[in-house]
Amino acid sequence: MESEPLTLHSRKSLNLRYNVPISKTSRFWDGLKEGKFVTTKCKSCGEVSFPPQADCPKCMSGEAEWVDMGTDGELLTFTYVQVTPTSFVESDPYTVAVCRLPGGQKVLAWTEGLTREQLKVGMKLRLEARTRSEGSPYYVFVLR
Amino acid sequence: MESEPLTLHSRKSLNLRYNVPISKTSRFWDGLKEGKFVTTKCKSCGEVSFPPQADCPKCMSGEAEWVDMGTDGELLTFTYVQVTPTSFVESDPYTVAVCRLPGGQKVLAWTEGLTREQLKVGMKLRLEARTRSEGSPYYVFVLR
Amino acid sequence: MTGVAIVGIGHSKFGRRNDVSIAELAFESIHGAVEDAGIDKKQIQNVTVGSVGGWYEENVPATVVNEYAGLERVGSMRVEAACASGSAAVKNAYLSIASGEADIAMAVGLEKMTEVDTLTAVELMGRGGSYLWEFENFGMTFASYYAMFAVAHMNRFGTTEEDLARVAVKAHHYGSMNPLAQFQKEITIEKALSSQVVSWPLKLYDASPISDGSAAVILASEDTARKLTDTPIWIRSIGASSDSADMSRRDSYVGLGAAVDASRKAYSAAKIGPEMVDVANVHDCFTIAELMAYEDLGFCAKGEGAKLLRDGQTMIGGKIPVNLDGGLKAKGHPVGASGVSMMVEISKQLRGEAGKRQAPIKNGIGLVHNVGGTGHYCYVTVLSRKR
Amino acid sequence: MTGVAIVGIGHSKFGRRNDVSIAELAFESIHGAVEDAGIDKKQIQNVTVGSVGGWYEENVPATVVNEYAGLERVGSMRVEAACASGSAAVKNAYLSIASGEADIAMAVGLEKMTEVDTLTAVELMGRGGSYLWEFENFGMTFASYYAMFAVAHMNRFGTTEEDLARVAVKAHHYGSMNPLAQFQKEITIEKALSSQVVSWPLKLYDASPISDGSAAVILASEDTARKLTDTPIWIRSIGASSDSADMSRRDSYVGLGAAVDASRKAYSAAKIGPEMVDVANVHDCFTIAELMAYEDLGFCAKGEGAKLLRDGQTMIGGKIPVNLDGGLKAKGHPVGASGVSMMVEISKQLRGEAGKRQAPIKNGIGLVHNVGGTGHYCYVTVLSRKR
Ligand SMILES: [Zn+2]
Ligand SMILES: [Zn+2]
Repeated sequence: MESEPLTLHSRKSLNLRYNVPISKTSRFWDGLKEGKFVTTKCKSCGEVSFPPQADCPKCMSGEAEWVDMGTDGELLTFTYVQVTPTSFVESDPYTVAVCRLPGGQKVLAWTEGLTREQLKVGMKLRLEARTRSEGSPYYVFVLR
Repeated sequence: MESEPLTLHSRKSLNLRYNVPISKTSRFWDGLKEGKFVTTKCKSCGEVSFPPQADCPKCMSGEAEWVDMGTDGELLTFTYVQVTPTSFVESDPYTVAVCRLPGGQKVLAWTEGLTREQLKVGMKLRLEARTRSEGSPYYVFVLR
Repeated sequence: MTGVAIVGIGHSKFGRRNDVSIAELAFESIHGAVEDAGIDKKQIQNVTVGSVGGWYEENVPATVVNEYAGLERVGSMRVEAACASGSAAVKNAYLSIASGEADIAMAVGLEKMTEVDTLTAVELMGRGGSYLWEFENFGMTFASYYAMFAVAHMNRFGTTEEDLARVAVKAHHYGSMNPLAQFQKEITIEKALSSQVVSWPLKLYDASPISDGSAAVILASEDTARKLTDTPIWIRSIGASSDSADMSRRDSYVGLGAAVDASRKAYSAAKIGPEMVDVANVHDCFTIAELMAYEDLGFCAKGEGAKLLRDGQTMIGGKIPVNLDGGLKAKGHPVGASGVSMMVEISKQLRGEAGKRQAPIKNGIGLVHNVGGTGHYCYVTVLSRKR
Repeated sequence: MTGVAIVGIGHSKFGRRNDVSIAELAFESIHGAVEDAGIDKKQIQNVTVGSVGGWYEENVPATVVNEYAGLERVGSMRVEAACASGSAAVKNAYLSIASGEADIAMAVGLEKMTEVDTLTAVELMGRGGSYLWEFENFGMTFASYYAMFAVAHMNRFGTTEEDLARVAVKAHHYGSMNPLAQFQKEITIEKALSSQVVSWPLKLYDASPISDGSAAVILASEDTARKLTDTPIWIRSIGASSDSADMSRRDSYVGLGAAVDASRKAYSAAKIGPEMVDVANVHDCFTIAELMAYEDLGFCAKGEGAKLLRDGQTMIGGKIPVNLDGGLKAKGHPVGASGVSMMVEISKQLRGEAGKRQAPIKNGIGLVHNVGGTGHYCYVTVLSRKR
């Protein structure tokens, strides 16, 4: 039996935590706090984007308005995440779904109140806003 | 006065600490424990390398032997590090030197017992082995 | 324009390689490639290192690799295209020769993923999507992205968990013949199906492992290649394409748009069709990815990947043998190394040096399909015995 | 072989840009470059993103950038050559056109260093040497590496701290004329000399700042370039070289071997000498780096950098005006963006669009000198009004 090769466990740990700028899409997060789902629509060509973005990916115009994107989703695909990354080890395993909204935008989010066995491609789900105990908004899919 | 733009301080922190393999150069670290400084010499072409390496950077031979590289150094350049990285914030500011050893190898290490004002390019320093309280070996330059 | 050929190949053992540092690991294949090419390393003008990094301690890895191997004053850079970084490195080296800038160039694929613990490696991969919209709130992992493709494919085409397991069984079958593979043991469908669920419906045996490894190829211009070797393997074309970072912006979840586009570009530039390909390595980071690759590359119609496999058409003796080195699944998937490793395998196949896992070579054409991320990138490279 | 020209340039404001995400930041210069080139973005076949990363949240940044800008199905990769990543991106785009693979390609330089705190950014840069032999035990920072060059240069040639301060004063002088610069205020020698010591003898005003920023150039083949613009800026040559990662393996501490070699390659391929250069951007990550660059590039003899500066020869009206955009010191140094930013500045100078900081253009030749790490890499690019 070979012995384990010698390694040096570095004394120095690199801890990275990021300040992610969100001022150009803050309307989305603000909307969540009122239970609304809004995203960007290009004033020039009419392209609606999700995730929201201040500049149009189609025509590059920087003039966008915020529009309601609705909450009725159709389930396109999903998974049940059992092996979770370090940052999520304290979460219970979670189910993630991608749904298509009425305007064609697709959204990825956790489902809530549904087991993996209950999920079927094509079923109707609804986006709902949530707030974490520390105050940060997020969103989930629930049964419609 | 503009207000500070909105950022999201990510909830998730990425903590990276590495297991660095050192089995091919462990003789160097073992040598330190006895106060010796050894490095690799290619059996094929005679190239002496520092840092030590199992494969020859000159002729690519994988046959190396360990040779003593001495401890008498001549100071080539140095600096006094006042603004230290996150991992070293608990260290006092430190002086780092590069010295040339008798065989021509150059070594970078902290100096000990010398202020920045005492250091002069060309002066004679000596490599000495040290052991940290938790047991890990390292090395410094001191006045010869 | 000059032709560009692979004239030297090198490959380390893949696996948990905590016996070597990243530079020592890279050296194993660099040394192998230099010996195989029969050149002096001083002849190498450019070195491109494909590596994603984050899981090892070096932040500027290419120079660490060059220093250790004594490659001085070379033109050099690191390239990253997620898990297609190896193919991106080959493309960079290829362009340097095709443009006339260099005569001999090397691409090194390198990754060392086991210097951090497993769940941190999972996290680093999971952070490879669109961070804010996929990781921060929803903790996506690479397995969960591919699981979503699997669910969509199963739902639409009736692909089953058994079909996925069959991909793993094939991989381990050929991996058992590859002494450089991480796993060299046959497995059964039952074993694959009963392994731990990672992200449903994908299980441990649907996933390529976390690996350390390196691979290198040396490329030369036409005249030099002909002088150096009797078996130059010509790079006929490299098709590269890309897609959104964010899964929610994809058109489809039953295939990769970037792969369809990259293969179309590669076939067109090489003036061939998929039916001309004798042997291929496709990107099987997860079992579902191999089935989608069959379809995206045109080896079969969309939705018929599982059938192609069940019929044995992607085994030796079939229509198009795939991943005869064990694939990423059994050989290992040190992500930056994988694309270069695929080039090494297809070069061996086209040279006729693949031993007991040799495919019959009829048209003299092989293909490498290397996906980055969840289809963020795809590089398709056509290799050929003939210029 | 086809000529390759810069036909479009774009540049974001540099500085602390916590008002924009990395994709939004990249878009500022991509949009600018597309408008400047007068093309439809669909014409862009390859997008190479130069970025080091680690200080922002995206691990696979190129696709995030492409997605936001609506650049679909492009050939793409990220390249990294430490602080020369921008030049490496330009080289990759250049090769794709010179080889005939693409007709129009874009290089985007991008960095966002302020998403982590300052000392973590310092740490990430410090980890860019040879980790085990420089960082783990000795906590080297980028300033300390360059401080070692400064000490050796001062000792050997009598260069003084005042000479270093003069580099900063010149940088801030021209930075005050650049509306995209991070710092737009003149400073005095006294102010520079009395600033906080970072790593002796280097002080705060000897160091380029931690910055966010992006820059983009669009390259086109000869025929296309001539159709698109009356003022194509031709890439005459790119010389690339490298050196050890580890400072202890360097031959000299009074200059950068990679810079000498890269400039020799670039001059030779462009068939020019340093005396032909009308205007240059050199890599002044620290003040000492600019003085060494003068010497390594052959603008003066080794050891005479400080004299060249004192004599005003690197100002407008001098022999060879350098860093008229404020340099990395005043303009800012978002490391992956810097090389591309330099290309943008020299393109503006050669087009005659630099306004009040315009250099006189005699031979129509400009030069970009972009160093990665502590001399790990150097890329020297010769740009020209004439093909
Ligand atoms: Zn629009
Ligand atoms: Zn030797």
